[in-house]
Order: sequence, then C-alpha cells, then structure tokens
Amino acid sequence: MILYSFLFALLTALLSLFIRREYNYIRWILYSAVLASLTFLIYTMNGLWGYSESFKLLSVGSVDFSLNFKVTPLSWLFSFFTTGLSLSISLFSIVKNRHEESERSIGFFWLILSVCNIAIFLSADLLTLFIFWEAMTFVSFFVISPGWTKSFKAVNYYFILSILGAFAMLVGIFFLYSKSATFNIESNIAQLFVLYELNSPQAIFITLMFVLGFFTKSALMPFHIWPAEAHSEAPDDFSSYLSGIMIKYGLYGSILFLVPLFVFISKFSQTQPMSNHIPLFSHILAWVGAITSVVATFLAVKSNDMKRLAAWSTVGNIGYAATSIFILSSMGVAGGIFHIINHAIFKTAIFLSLAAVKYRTHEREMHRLGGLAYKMPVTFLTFLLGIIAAAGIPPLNGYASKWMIYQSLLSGRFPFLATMIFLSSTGAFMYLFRALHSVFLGQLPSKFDDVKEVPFLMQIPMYILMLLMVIIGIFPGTVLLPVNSILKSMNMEEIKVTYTTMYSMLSSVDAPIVFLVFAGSFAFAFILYLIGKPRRHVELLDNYTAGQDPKEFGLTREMYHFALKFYEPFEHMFDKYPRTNTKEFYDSFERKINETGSFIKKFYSSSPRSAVYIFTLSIVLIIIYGWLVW
Amino acid sequence: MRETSFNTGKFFALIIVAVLGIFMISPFFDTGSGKKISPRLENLKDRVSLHYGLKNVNDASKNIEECQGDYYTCREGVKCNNVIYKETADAETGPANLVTSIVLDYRAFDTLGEITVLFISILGVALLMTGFPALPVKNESMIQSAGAKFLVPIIMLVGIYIFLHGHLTPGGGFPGGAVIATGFLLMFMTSGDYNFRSRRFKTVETAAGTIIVALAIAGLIFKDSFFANFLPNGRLGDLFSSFLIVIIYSLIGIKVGSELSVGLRNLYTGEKDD
Amino acid sequence: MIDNRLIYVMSLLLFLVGLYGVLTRKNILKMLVAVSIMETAANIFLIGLGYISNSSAPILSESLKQVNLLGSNISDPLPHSLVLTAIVIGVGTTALGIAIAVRLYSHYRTLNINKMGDKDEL
Amino acid sequence: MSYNSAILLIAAPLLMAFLSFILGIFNKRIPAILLVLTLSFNFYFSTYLLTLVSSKGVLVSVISGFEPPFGINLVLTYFSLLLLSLIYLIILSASVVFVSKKTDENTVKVATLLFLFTAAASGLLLTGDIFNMFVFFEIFAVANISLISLKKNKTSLKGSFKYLLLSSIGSAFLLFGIGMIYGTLGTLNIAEIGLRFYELSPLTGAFIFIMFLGAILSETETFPFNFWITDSYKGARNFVNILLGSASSVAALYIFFRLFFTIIGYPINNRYEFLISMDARLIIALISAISVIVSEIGALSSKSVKRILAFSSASQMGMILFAFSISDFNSFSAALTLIFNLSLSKAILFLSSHEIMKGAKEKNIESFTGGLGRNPVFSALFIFGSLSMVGFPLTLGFYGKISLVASAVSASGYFSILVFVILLASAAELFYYFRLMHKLFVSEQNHTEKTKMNWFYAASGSLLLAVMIILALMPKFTERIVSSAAGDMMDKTTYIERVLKAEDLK
Amino acid sequence: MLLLIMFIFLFILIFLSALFAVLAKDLLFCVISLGVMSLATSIVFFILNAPDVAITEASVGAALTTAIYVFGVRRTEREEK
Repeated sequence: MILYSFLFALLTALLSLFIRREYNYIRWILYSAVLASLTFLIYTMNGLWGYSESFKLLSVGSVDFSLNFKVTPLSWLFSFFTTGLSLSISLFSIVKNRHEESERSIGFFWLILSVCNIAIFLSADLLTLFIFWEAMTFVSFFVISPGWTKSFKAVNYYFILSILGAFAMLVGIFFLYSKSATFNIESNIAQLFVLYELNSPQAIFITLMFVLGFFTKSALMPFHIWPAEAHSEAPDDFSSYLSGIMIKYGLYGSILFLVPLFVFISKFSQTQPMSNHIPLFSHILAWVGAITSVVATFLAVKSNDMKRLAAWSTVGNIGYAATSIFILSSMGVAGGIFHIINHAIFKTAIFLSLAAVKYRTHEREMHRLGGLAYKMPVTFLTFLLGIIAAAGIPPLNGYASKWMIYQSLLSGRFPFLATMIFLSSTGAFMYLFRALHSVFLGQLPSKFDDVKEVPFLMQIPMYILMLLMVIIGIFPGTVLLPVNSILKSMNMEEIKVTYTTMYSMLSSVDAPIVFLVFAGSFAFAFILYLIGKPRRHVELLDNYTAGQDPKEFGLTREMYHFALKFYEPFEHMFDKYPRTNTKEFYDSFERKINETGSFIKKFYSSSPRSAVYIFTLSIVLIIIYGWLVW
Repeated sequence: MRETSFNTGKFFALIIVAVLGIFMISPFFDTGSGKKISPRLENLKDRVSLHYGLKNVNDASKNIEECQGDYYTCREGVKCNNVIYKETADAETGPANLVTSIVLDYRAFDTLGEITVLFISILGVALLMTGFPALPVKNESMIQSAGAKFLVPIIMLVGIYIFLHGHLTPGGGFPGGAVIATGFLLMFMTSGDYNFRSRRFKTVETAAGTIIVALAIAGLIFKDSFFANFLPNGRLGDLFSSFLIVIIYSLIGIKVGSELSVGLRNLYTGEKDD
Repeated sequence: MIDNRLIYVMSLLLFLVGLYGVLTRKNILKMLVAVSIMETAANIFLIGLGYISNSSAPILSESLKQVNLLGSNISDPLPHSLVLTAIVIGVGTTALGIAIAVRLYSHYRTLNINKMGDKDEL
Repeated sequence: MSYNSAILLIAAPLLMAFLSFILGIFNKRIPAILLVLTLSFNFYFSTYLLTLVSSKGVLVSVISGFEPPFGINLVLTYFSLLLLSLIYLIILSASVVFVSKKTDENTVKVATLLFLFTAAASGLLLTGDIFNMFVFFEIFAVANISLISLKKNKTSLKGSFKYLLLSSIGSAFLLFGIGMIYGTLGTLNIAEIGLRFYELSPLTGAFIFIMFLGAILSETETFPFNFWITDSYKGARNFVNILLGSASSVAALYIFFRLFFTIIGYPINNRYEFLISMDARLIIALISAISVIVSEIGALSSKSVKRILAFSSASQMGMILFAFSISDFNSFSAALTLIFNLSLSKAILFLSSHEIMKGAKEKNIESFTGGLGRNPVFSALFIFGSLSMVGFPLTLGFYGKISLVASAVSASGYFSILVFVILLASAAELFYYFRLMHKLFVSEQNHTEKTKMNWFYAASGSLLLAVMIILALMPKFTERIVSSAAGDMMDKTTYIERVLKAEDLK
Repeated sequence: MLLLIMFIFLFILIFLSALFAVLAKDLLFCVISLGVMSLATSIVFFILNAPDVAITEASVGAALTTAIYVFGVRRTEREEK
C-alpha cells in the first residue's frame, strides 16, 4: 500500500513533465491532488501501529537491499503533519507557478521530495532511512537551485555539508552492520550499547558518525551556515518547505536513533561517564543545541534580508528543540517534538507570508519595504500570528512548546542551558518584531501604491495555518496526546497532559484560560484604538524631513528608512570581541582544494617526459616501500 | 625548464635507475629458499618446450590426463618417443626447424596476434600520415638507380627463399617479408619513376591476411581446432613437408612484405589512396 | 661456456640505459630510440633464459639428428619464438611512434618535449 | 562436443577486419555495416556461451589441437564472458555512433581499427596463456593509440604519445615478468603458473609483482601511472572516448584481475598461499585510494567537460581496484556492480555530453548552459548517467558504492579507514556532476533553437540506458549474474582443475 | 672460450652503442648507433643458438627500424636543439 502509493506519486510526477508550459496550473493542481490523497492515506493509518511493508531489492554480496516501511506513533505524527503542511504549501504554489515562464521541473522534483519525505519518516530500518535520505538530498539540490546561477553558490554549502553528513552516516551504519549483521534499528541500538559497555572507541566513533549525519542536515553548530544561504536563495514557496519540514530530518533521526540509545545508556550503563544524570555525550549535544540557538539569534539580528532573517530564526528554533531533546527527560523529548511540529507550522506561515509579499512586490530587502499592512491584510495577519508564535508569546502554539522546554530544562536542573535558551528567545523577539515593523508597518513607499492582496487561493493556506496556530495554542493536547503515545512506544515515562492543560513538575498551564486573558486584553486595546483620536495619513517626506527635499542634504530615500542598519548600535557593542567566521573557514577550504586541483591539472597536461618520470619514480617508491616492509 | 632543475632531473633519474637496477638484479643472485632462476641452465627437463623439441606434446598431455591428481611428477614421466631427422614421417608437426614448429603450430595463435599488431600499427601510420606532404626527392644518381635495378631482384629472391625455406632453416615469414620490403624501399627511394601503387599492395596484404584466418578457420572445421594442421606433414626434414606451415609462412611473408612496404612508403610520401 | 647470469646482467644494463634515456632525453625521437633499446634488452633477457651452453641451435639437421630426452643438446626454442613476436611488435610500435612524432613536429616545429607543454588548453 | 568454436569470438572480427579492407574499396559503407553485424553476432555468441558456462562451469577451448599447458588455450569463465558481453555492447554502441558519421577517406581504416579493437578485447579476456595475453595487450595498446590519435590535433597527439611511451615501458616490464616466470616455472599457461606460483622464492615473486604492477597500472588509469588520460580523453573523438572510458577500462581491470589474482593468487585453501599476501594488497589499496583522491581533486577544478569525465573515470577505476584489493566475495560483487555502472554510465555520459556541447565554441562547462531546453533527450540521458555515476539511490552506482563500503568495513581496520577517505573524496564527485547538471537547467534569455537530433546517438544511448535500468530494476537477474561472476572470481581451484584436466588438486 | 670472449666484446659494443644512441646530440648518429646495436645484438643472438631470431633481428631490427628512424629524422630535424 505504502510503496504503491509512492509509485503512483512518482508516476504522476513523471507524466506531469509532459504537460505543456501553457497549462502549468494543471501540473500543480495534479500535485496538490496527489498530496491530498497521500495525506488522506497517512491519516487512515492512524492507530495501525506496527503495520509494516517490505520490498526486496537487489542483494549484492552479503548486503540485502530492501525497502522496509513501518508505521509507529513517531513516524505517523511526523509524516502526517509534514504531508499536510506540504499540501497547504502546494495550494499556494498553484497560483504562484501558474505563469508560463516559471520553472516546470520544480514541481516534478518537489513531488519526489514529498515522497522521500514520507518514506524517511516511515522507514523501518537504517538502510531504507539512508536510501531515502540520500535521495532527498540529491533531489532537493534541483529544487533549491532550479537553474539559477546565484542560487547555485548558495546551494553548494547545503549540498556539500549534507552529502558529507550522509556519507558519515553511511559509514556509521555499516560499521554497526558489520557487527550486528542487520539494519534493524532496535537491534543496532542494542549492539551499539554493547559496544559502549565494552568501552571501545569504536562506539564513540560510530555515534559521532550518526551525529554528523543528523546535525549537518539540521544545521546545528558548526554546520549552521547553510540555511541562511539556501533558504534565502530557494524559490519562495519552497523556502517554506525547506525551513518548515526538511530541516527537521536531523532531529527526527536523533529522536529515532540517538535518544533511545542515550536513554538506554543512562538507564543501564555501568561504565559510561555521566553528567547531570544523563550521558556526557548527550549533555554535550544539548549544549551544542543551545549554543546554536544563541549564535543564530545574533546572526538573525544582523541580517537585512527578510528571508535570511527567517532562516536564521529557523536555526535558532532547531537549537531549542535539539537542546530539549538531548536532555532525555520525558518532558524534554515531548517538548522537543512539540516544538518541532509547532515550528513547522509557524515557520511555514512566516515564509508563506514573505513569499506573498515578494510575489506582489518582488523585493526582499527589508529597508525597501514598509506599510504593507493595509495593502495586504491577510498576509500581515499571518505574519503577525507567525512571529507571535515564534517568539513564544501566549496564547499561540509557540508558547506552549517553549513553556514545556523551559520546564524540562529547569526541572532537569540545567540552569545554564535554560539561561541560554531564554537569551535567544528574547533575541528572537528583537529580530522578528523588526521584520514585522519594517515590512508591514511604517511608511508605504510610493512605488507600492498599487499593490494588492494576493489571490484568494493563495490565502487559503494562510487561513489554514492561522487556524492551526490558534487551535494548537488553545488545545495543546491535540498534539501532545499523540506525543504521549510516542513516548510510550519509546518506553519512556508519559507526561501528564489533557486536551487543554499541561502539567510539569513545577507548575501547570491551562491554555484556554491563557487564551481568554490575552484575547480579552487584545479586545480592550482594540476598543481603545477605535475610540481614540482619528488618524491622519501623512506623507513620508512630511514626516521625516518636514517637507524639505532630502536631495538638498545629499540623502536618498533609503538612508532615512529606519529599517536600514536597524540594530547597528547593538552590533557595535560586540565590535571589541574577536569574531570567528564559519563561512570564511569553509570558503578558504574550498580555495585550498581548488589550488591543489589546478596544480594536479597542470601536471597532467605537462610534457610526456614528466609522465614517464613520475611513472618510474612511483615504481621505485613502491620498491623502496617493499624493502622497508619486508 | 631552467638549467639547474634539468641537472637535478638527471641526478634523480640516475638514482631511480640505480634503485630499479639493484631491485631487478637481486633475483638473479637470490640465495633464499624457493624456486629461483638458475644461474646456469642445464637441460629443459622442467619446461614445456622439452616436448616441443621431442614433438610428443600429444603424448605428454595424454599422460597428464592419465595421472590425475599427481600433477607435479607427471611431467617427468612421459613415455619418450623423440623424432629423428629424415626418418620420422607424419610427426605431430612437420618442420625440422623447432622454432618454426612453435611459431606456426604449437603457438600459432601468438603469430596471428603478431601479424595483427603489425597490421594495426601500419594502419595507424597510414591514418596518421593521411594528407601529409611527401619528402623532397633528392636528385637521383644514375649509379644508384642502376645498382638498385640490379640488386632488387636478388633481394626479392633472398626474401622469398627465406620464407619458403623457413620450416627447414632459420628464417621465415617475418624476416623474409622484411627483406622484401627492403627491396621495395630501395626501388622507390632510388628511382623516381617507379610507380608504387599502395592500393595493390594493400589488396595483396589483406587478401593474404584473409586467407590466413580462413585457413585457421578451416582447421576449426576439419580438425575441430583453430589453426589445426589439416594437411599431411610428410617426412621430417624434407623440402616438401609440413605443407600447411609452408603455405602459411609464405602468406605471412607476402603479407609482411607488402605491409612494411606500404608503411615505409607512407612515411616517405604520406598516405594517398591511389 | 657463457654463464646465463652474464646475459641477464647484460640485458639489465641495457634496459637501464634505455630507461635512463627515456627519463632524461627531451627529444621525442631519442625517447623512442631509448624505448627501442629497452625492448631489445627484454629480448636479450628472453633469449638468455633459453640458452644452454654447449648445445646447438634448435634446428634438426644432419648434425643434430634428434633431441635427447632431457633436452640438453638444444637451446630452448620457446623463448626464440617469443622473441620473434616481440621484435615484430617492437617494429610496429616504433613505426607508430615515429608517425606520431612526425605529426607532433608538424604542429610544434620542434622535437623538444619541454616546449610542448600547453598553456593555452588548461 | 568441444568448445573450440569459441575462438570465433576472436576470429570473426579479425577475418572481417581483413575482409572489410578489401570490400571497402568498392563501397565505404560496407565495412560499417559489417561492423555492426559482427558485433551483434559476437554479442549474441558470447551471451550464448555465457548461458553454456553458467550451466557447465569453466570451459576450455583449445587452439591448434594441443592441450594445455602445452598449447595456447582459451578459458571461458563466467566472469570473462560477462565482461566480454558488456564490452561488445559498448563497442556496439560506439560503432553505431561511428556509423552515423559521414564517410570520408578514413572510414574504412577506422572501421578496421574497430574490428581489431574488438578482436584484441576478446583475446585479452579469453586467453589462458600469459604470453598470448601480452600479444593481445600490445594489439590493444596499439589500437588505442591509433584511435586516440585519429583527430591529429595537438592534444590528441600528445595524449597518444604519452600513452605510447607508458605502454611501451609497461610492455617491456611485462616481458621481463613473463620471462622470469618462464625461466623459473617453465610454463606460460596461466593456470599452471597459478598452481605453482607459491614455489617461487620471495625475491622472484616480488620481481614479478613489481613488473606486473608497472605493466598494468597505467592501463587501469591509476594515479601516478595515468598521466595520459586527460590529454587522450580530451583530444580523442567521441566514439573513441566511449571505447576508452568504458571498454578499455573494463578490459584493463580484467587483466589486472588475472595477473594479480589468478597468477599471484589469494588463499583458497592451504595449497594456494597468496605469496606476497597482505602487503601486496595493502599496496594496491593504498595506491587506489590515493588515485581516487587525486583524480577527484583534479576533476573538481577542471573546466573542460571531457577532462572532468576523464578524471572521474580514473577515480571510479580507483574504487574498483580498491574493491579488488579487499578480495573477498562481497568486495568482488561490489566491484562487478561498479564495473557495470562505470562502463555503462560513462559511455552514456560521453555520448550525451558530446551532443549537448555540439556547436559550442569551447567545450567546457559553460557550453552546457541551457542544455535541457536545447537538447532535452541527451540532457535527460546525461542526467540519468551522472545520477548513476554518483550513486543516486536505487541505481547501479548506489548498489556498488554501498556494497563496497559494506565489504571494506567488514574486512579489516586498514580498509575501513581507507574507504572512509574514499567516500569523502567521492563527495567531490557529486559536486562536479551536480555542477554540470545544474548548468543544464539554466534557462537562457535568448532561446537558441533546438539542435537537430542525431537518431543514431539517441538509439545507442537509450540502448545503454535500457541495459542499465534493467540491471538496476531486475533484482533476480542482476543478483544471479553478479553472484555467479563473483563466485567465479573467487574460485581459482576450478579454473586450474578445468584447464589442466586435473581433478581434486588437494 | 672463444665464444665467451666474442660475447664479452659484443656486450661491450652493444652497451657502448646503446649509450651513444642515448647520449649523442646528432639524431642521425643516434639512429645509426641504434642500428649498430641491433646488428651486434643479432650476432649475440646467433652466438646464443638462436639463428632464427638473429635473422629476424638483422632484417627487421637493424635494417627496417633504422630505415623508419631515418625517415623520421629526415621528416623532422637532425640536430637536437
């Protein structure tokens, strides 16, 4: 059933390539239909825990390649939410890509990507996971950079890092396979635990390989540079997919493989070093997550491009979730999963609204925008709710998950981690509010006078996402109850939660009450706004230069737009401290390789004599090596 | 390259050559255990060529088949019926010249490959020299051309003798062909009016090649083995003996002769289809 | 009375001379000459493998009625046939090499190999 | 019945080579048609023999009527026939490309060269005699040199001259090695040498090993020995690239296998000790790993497409040699899968890249720009080929790479470290292939009109693609092929027993 | 004994002519000394009981190869620059 639906989707993708450019919208409607049916299929699998499918492929040597799928609570939750979100994004894309000049291959690859996405979540063993992981990496290359020279440079970071990570994971998988002779996840975890008990350095090496694979994909330190490049240069509607869904695979892998392993170690191990009741390794990874979130926050504050800003915000949120997951308490894991799903929703909303802005204005730099709230109210509202959720302000869903993360950090006695998360959360508020203000509030540049709201079909996904944010905010149990069944399936203690109320060791929150309080105060403020003094519309120049022509002072319009260099004073505070530039590091590495390559190339096209010379020299070297060995 | 680095190149080349030389010489003065190359060869007892010399390969291989599982001592216990010059008739291979019997009977397939190498390299030369200008012809002297006209028939005759008599005396298709080619070389180098038609030579050459392969395939048809000797062998040492080998050697001689002439001509004047 | 080892050493020396030539000469034709020397060296080595002192050439004649059962009265004929093949192969390779050299000369107007490194085609 | 008619695989192209030279005088099309016909015959016949061999085991075909070890013989093993069918397939596709070209004064000669190339490849893969192998090796080298130099421009001449020098030195080395074997063991039959190689003294063994190494490594495009590749690939004509990159590489790998694993051998039981065992394997593994790294880096900074493909070919060959050096059943299976992948997809890549770059002034990466719009069929072929090359999941390359990693990791520490390095290096491969593919997707403002499609190219490309897809998507079939061939590679005892007609060697 | 002396003499001749062929500046001299080497080698082959090879080497190696080389030299340049 699962595989046939995949084949059906792939076949549809292939057939759609033959649709003519004039009928682009048919192609996208087809994709939406396929995605809808896939969503429905996954929905019907709810509760069929343990349902599995297996397909034998080639067996080369001793390795039997086969595809194994299995439905577990974890895989169901992730696949259902991600597919549903991609369905809503695809509705947006129908309109965006209906023009003749838009790339027709994006949709094709995107549908394959959606299939890979479901397959990654449903895969029952490590080999299947790796197969679809790699396929996803390869295919996403073409969607991020569908033949744009600029986006090619951006996608490089993503691609190289992902590939290196995937290969590291491959080595890890096969090191384990050579010990356990199976790809089954549970038995491999048990095998790795045995290796840990034998205290062999191999165990740490294998774990490190898996960590590399997962962390490169999820852009944790020190691989945090790619989202800013890739998300900002990807097609606008795909950015939301990339940021909302694809960046989560690493965390999914961690929950699938690393968390059970560490839990196992913390419960049964006699030999491994512990710190704060969790294995040292896990503790270090939690710190990596926290540091990532802080670093990403600072970088987001600096950026002037709205998509870039949202990308850095994604990295920061991934950092929270990673920290929360790796402290290994039930509350932490539940909070992590909850935050992953919430982040998927609100980040999709943010990116979709940014895409809507760009669809109408073709502008990405924040200081060239402004005052769009009146022109595009629905988009504005989506963005507003999105950043409220992202900043963790009640009563939306981001609040609920952040609350759980703080609670788990505090109850697990990780004060420093909690401080760092608090810090970056505050920072998130700084940059997100700036984005809201620069893009939607303030003065409307005159060139955007005739900007309209996006078509209705593009608004539908925004409505859906707003609704989701509010509903999950009020009833966190809708997600947390399935999360509880995940915890149960992972043999962890369940958390205490009802549809409306969350309980932690320290306190409890009743979400509807919080919502009512906030809704009441908002209504109060709105009434005040209505009965207050009537407003008068003032021209931009009147407001800023008292009616004088700025050209007399040698100024341009951009220079007195407040959004340009918004946080410059804040950045000056850090001027004294030395900076490390990760991107520069990667770039210098690339330059080194290129220099070596040119050297080799030059050697290859030099004269025949040197060819003979090196030929003989290497034979002599082999002889000398032989003399030394024997 | 600058003068200094050039000298370093020479110096390192000397070192490389010295190391390689020491390595390559060491097996000849090896005193370790195991089989090694003998400083003085005494006999051919443990070599396959002993049976080529005795012309009893079929017996030897039957013997090996009989004493299965004991392969090592098997070679030495062959019942020996060696052939005698001018007495043995219908030996398993005809020529009195043992090298010829190897070249054209025991290891005839190598020779086919050898022909092919020559053919393909002359083909390569032709391809490379296509459309290349001819060498300037020097003013020919009377003595040269007259001497050549006198010499060439003799050279040709010697060549033909060498390959026709290859089964009895030293020589054979390759040296014979080379001698013939030298004759043609002399012809077109000395006398400018000699009309050298490459196409004729090529036709003769490829026809000879075709016949050789066809004869080999005929062996496959008649005797169930490629290159099998399906003509009578006659008495060892007679002029009229081992007919197939004489035929094939003559064909090889014709082929190599015309081939090398064409190759030399190509180098001399460039390839033209005339 | 010739020791086989003498032949081996001689062929090796010749081989090394050829190798040195290939390594150090910068003229294409000379490199080909050096390669020819190497091939000749290999041929001498092969012939040396089959040489039995105080024996005769492997041709049955009036003076050599038959080969004795140990095969000690003829030199090994097999290497001879191998060398025949090797010589012809050597000629073929040489001819091809000369043709390439001539063509190269027509492109570069020099036989010096160091002047053939191309800067334009990187 | 006897299987002596297997010689037709060599004799038919040889006969046709001579015959087509005569027939070409009348009509220049005849040799081309004969070429395709002969190759089809050879392909059919080799697959027929393959089915025969798979049911009856190793078969021996005798030449001149003298049984081994005295006469020359052909040995039909599953492995050699499998590779031979593959090679025929590739030569067939290359010759279809060649046939599509306009006839000129060289057509007949080039057709003859292709015939002889076929014969040489058949001889190399089938022969059971080491000196015979040397002869075919020479034919093969000379054929390659002539084919490379067809274009007669600077690059191709230089490339072919380098190839000539390296292969001449290599063949001198090989001759020394063969002489040493004959001088000590007194035989030239590969099976008998393999049987008795352990008797040799260590120094003699090392001598032979080094001589073979020098002879073969330049053919297998391994790094310090492969300085001919870039100029040769760059300068050669299109169908020659296909032959060089796919057919020649496969043949070279086969010779490598025969020289190092059948002759020098590996342990089967106590009888066949791998004389210079682990150390020799480590040398090969080390060299191949270095080769992979260097050629990947070289390809990364290259601009010319053919040069990139040449370097990539070298790195793939390095990977296959690495798989050989591990030398157990799993790694041989991986090597076979990689060989299939290398030969088929490299042929597709050369073919399609040539068509995509048609009309461009400089044959570099930039000429790929907008290929998908200009030339959709060949761009699609190129994308399929390179996806298989880089190991997109569920393609042949993926299976090969993964099983290589699996076998290396389970072999020993040394190999698992090296395989890690190789994997990291092959990430570079992904990078440059994706760079090329990305260029195909770039849509230009000024839409150039579509290039006229060459149906011959498309036919041969889709033939290869079909084979690749069949191999990747028909698990039972591929599994049977790979496992029987790998089993055949492991089983040296049967090879020796069948050739020497000795049963129960233990 | 006579054979040995002759052999050693030829050996020295071969070695010297090979060295000369490699080291000489004038290409024609190179080629001619290569021919001399081939001729001496063919005599060595004769001494080593290989008359077939001797004849082949004399006709193919000494005569033909030299001719080919001479053509090569005439088509290019004689002096090494």
